[in-house]
Amino acid sequence: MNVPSEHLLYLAAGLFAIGVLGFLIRRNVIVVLMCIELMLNAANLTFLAASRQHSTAQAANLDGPVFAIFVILVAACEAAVGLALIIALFRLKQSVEADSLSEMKG
Amino acid sequence: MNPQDLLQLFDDRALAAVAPLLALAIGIIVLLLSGVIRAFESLRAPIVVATLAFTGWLVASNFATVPGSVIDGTYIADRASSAWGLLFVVATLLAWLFSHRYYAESERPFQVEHDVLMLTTPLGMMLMAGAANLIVFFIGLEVLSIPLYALASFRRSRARSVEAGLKYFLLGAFAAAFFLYGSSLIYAATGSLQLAEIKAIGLHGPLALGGVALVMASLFFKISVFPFHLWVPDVYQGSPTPVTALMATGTKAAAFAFLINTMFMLPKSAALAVAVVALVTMALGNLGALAQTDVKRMLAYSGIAHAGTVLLVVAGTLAGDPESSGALHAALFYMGAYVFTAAGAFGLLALLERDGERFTTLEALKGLAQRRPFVAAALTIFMLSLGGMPLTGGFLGKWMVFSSLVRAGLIWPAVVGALLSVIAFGYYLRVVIALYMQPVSERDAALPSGQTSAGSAAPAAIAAAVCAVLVLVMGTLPGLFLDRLP
Amino acid sequence: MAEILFYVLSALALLTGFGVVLAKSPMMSILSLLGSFFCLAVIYLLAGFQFLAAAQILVYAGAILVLFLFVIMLLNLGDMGVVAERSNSFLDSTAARLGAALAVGLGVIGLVAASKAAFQPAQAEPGKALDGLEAIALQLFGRYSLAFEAASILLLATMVAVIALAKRQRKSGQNPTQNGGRA
Amino acid sequence: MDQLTLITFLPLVGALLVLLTPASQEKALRAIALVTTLVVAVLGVQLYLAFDGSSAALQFLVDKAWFVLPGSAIPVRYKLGVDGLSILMVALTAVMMPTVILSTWGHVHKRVKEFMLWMLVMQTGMLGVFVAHDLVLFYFFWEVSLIPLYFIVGIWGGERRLYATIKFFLYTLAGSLVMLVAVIAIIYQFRTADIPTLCEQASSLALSKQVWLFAAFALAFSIKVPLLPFHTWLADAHTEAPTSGSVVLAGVLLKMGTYGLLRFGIDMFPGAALEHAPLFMALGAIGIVYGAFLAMAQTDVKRLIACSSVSHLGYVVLGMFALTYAGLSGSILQMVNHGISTGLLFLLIGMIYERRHTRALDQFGGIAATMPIFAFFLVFTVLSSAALPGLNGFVGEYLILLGAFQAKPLWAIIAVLGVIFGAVYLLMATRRVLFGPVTHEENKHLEDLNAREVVLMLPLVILAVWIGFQPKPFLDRTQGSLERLVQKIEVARGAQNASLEVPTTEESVR
Repeated sequence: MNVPSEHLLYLAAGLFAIGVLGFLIRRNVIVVLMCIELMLNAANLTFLAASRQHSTAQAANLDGPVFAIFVILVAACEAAVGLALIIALFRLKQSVEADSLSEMKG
Repeated sequence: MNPQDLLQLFDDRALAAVAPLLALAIGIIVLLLSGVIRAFESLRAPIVVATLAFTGWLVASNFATVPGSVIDGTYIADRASSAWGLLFVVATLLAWLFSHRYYAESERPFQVEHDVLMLTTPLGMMLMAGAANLIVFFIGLEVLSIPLYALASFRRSRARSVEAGLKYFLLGAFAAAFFLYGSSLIYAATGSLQLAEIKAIGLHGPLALGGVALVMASLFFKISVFPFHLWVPDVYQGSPTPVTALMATGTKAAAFAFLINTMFMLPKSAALAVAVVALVTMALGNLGALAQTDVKRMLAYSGIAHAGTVLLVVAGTLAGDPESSGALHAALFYMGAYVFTAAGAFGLLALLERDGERFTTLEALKGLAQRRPFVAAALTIFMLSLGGMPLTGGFLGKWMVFSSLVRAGLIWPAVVGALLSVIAFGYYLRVVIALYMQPVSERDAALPSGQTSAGSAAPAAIAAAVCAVLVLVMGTLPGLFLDRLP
Repeated sequence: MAEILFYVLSALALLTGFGVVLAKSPMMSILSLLGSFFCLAVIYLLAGFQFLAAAQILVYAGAILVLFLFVIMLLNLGDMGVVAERSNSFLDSTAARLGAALAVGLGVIGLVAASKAAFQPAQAEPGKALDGLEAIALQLFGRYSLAFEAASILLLATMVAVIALAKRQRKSGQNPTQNGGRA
Repeated sequence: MDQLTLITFLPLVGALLVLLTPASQEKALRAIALVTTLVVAVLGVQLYLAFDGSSAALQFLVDKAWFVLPGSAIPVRYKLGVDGLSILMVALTAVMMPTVILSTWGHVHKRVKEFMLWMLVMQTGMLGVFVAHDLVLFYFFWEVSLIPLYFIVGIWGGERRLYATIKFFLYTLAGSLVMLVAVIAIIYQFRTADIPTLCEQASSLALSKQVWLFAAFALAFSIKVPLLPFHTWLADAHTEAPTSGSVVLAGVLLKMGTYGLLRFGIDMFPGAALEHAPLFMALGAIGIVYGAFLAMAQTDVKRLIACSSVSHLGYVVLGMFALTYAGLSGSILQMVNHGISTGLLFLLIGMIYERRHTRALDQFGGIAATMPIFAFFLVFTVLSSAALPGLNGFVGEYLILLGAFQAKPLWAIIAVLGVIFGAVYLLMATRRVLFGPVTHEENKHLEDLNAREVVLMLPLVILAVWIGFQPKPFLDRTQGSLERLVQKIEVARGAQNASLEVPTTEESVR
């Protein structure tokens, strides 16, 4: 593939922006969590694009892909904890709307 | 690299450097196993204490021998990171002691899980403080954060606690995503994740600076700096108080440790901007605290203000503080004093907290000096130290922060910061007034004094007393600590 | 050919990304997310990252998203989630608008930044996998061995955390509603 | 143990004893406090007698390592000493405290233990401020001495005590924290925290820099004094404080402000002080007149004295910033005088308050008939306060006016007006309290002063007469240091004149 690396970065920036947007405007906690996953993927894509950019025919720069692997791992952990929290809240409230986070007022 | 070379990464120095982490990991696993077997239940506390003590000893010996940069330069065990490590161990130990007998009977079945999670957090903090590579830092951040998300919502039967955990989680994950995207941009610009290499290459151009901005934003979130401080009051108030103590002290210290290590990423011209952000944070924290009637929430706002104060050292360094390690010294000493002060204050609140939130309101503290003079005296010491009175550790912390600014020539931020800490006394003194100068409110007068159960909370009480004494020692004989700064 | 495929997939990934945010039902969101991840996996492959593409499919799509799906099913959100989308907000309406602005702003910054970066064309051989398994393994067990080991603790902690959060409580005789503090 | 450490920290030892005594043993607690302060008083007098006034050097010097600031390795030392600027303050603090403690028999009946504790801690704080000769150590004592008064006003004060105590604390703290920045700046500038060294070197700073540092220091001290326009906290604090709190506040705590102006305003930054002397003289003179007018308008006797305090401290500042030998020595003496006479006034008001439970002027009248001893002491004190020749107030005010006249005649003339006003309002108030017909039934059966009350006032009364008749021994104690100070001011004046003649020098200094 001969696509210039910056096009990959464009795509990643777009995905990241979509994730941020979703995080800020959606109320459903599960969807908010998905938006965070979207943001993580944007970061992964950037890591890979940059790795491709900084690799030469002789030596691959593998810091980026390794980071991406760790990100996938962390994403799994965060998803598990997040969903467990949602279940705990659901048991208490029978609702998963972010607006139900309203017992405390700033 | 060849497979044969791998082993060379793990020489004696590397083992010494990661020994504290290993000790913690082993402690965690042993603790988990002890939870499986009923008969070993009584071993829980000794295991936790022994693990932390052993870890502390290993960190202290690293402080003396300094293994240095290890494992292909991804982790550094120097005097600075060891000093931070000691702070983390102490913070965790204090939080754990305060959690003793804190939870209700219904929450006890998960006590082992609670202790395992608590024991995991210093591992994350040490990775953060010693990280010389963005991946190592990120893993450390998550090793710290994920247990904290669970701990924050540990009182599952309380909506407030679960909400605090969820809120912390959502914003924490959001911040983590910012960090990741930011470091990916830095990587795209420099081709490296090693801090030393990034420093050598230098960060130029919009891509790199955008990445730095995102990374800093996520760090600012962790240390609760404007404009990423909004989560703090709710989360601190909703979490179980010992966990709040850990978040306020350990997490913040770890994030500051990394921030000090990554200050070089910020351009010199950002000094004034950082100073303004820090001052705005102080103002918002102090003004927010002024309006609170719940002491726990008030301390949360005060924590924001303190984060702003420490951030001033970053501004000082960027503006050209001639002392190369001025920021590190100031942040270390400040956070050291803050660990004992804030942990002690939260610990006392945990001690007083029996029937719901009754004892965390100012109203409930009225006249406490008559009923429990020692608790009142200790709380007064903590309040004065938080305010930065001389004779307490808080004062020298403040001194070092302001001196960094003054040396760098940032006089007006120092003056504004000093005046903002006058506001802070407005609410710290309110606590003292409630303790000493107001009669017991009638609602509370009828209730039993609570002295009866003090015996069972002895570890927490002793920990608080030790904190109070240490705060005073840090203020009167600071040489004991200052001479040992890295 | 590969280039055209990349642009098509990019467009699809962005579209499905918007789908995640805009879908009314969480179920639709998750399907969109799945689509987005799939597109990304193919892009990884095209860019020369075979291992990562596999991981993306196996771990992300296969494990994480299934977990999401499972929770949605468990909590029976398929229907509950379909709430009228008001001028909904995470914080409050002003903050949401600010947030949206911030998001768009960030995106623009990212785009501008990316376009200004003077990238040379990629020097790696096209077609050849950049992330050979052996090379990745050497990184994981070499330079990043500490992070790798720490990750195992992270997984352990996650397990403990999830158990502490989600496991049903044993009824412990005493009435659990009383006594928040010390007993 | 050396003398100064002993005298400074003995009260703290007493405080520890108080802490260990059970709260129910009120008699023992009072006894401990009284004995401690008496011993300190004896030590203070001894120190005063042993002090050599003709020398400008620091005497009874204690200099030990304390800690080192990291990075720049600036040593912070435990350095105590007294010189002519501080010896009278130290002696005054030591001598006044037994009186204060003895006066609490009458009005402190609740939480005696805590009260004695804070009183003793406060004495250590105050003595520390006067003897510390390391800037960091000074700052420690300076801020810590706030806390005891905060508790004393807050716990044992009147109706609006919480408002008054917070106001007092925050006002003073605001000044202190601005000063903290200046303290840090000067310490890192000269890489030492030693006050004598700093005093020597700071005058070499460029005037523009000196002025800023001076302003920061002066702000803190002016708030403490309090100089116009920072005086509002004082009236509230005085009014709400218990009698003994007021006495200490007027007698010693406010002197910390004037002492600070002297040591860190003039001694450290003579150039800047010279530059701003007209401003301070003006503020002092206006304070004299304004305080007098305020006092005239008061109906609460305690508030009246608080306002008179503002007026009297105006003299101190006026004399000090005349920057002449007469003015300086007068202002130091006036600090002592103000402590004695205002302290006595507060004590007397406290005594009458204990009997009548009111401080409103119109509640009194004709008391001289029922309480002759009280009347005698009140008249004596008022005359001392109004600077009757032969009593202490006269010497101080005379020297101050003399000094001020040498420097800026205009402000001296205004201050003379203040002297007249001062006499007017003090005598008017006295007349309303003591003489005329007895209009209130309660005033007919007042008990006169008892032996304790007379005894506790005697030392101050004797001092007042002594200073009035023979001020020389007191003034001699300050001679050496003041001569050094005046010489320093002259050098600065010379430099200022030179730079006025050759305007380019300042440019080249930068």
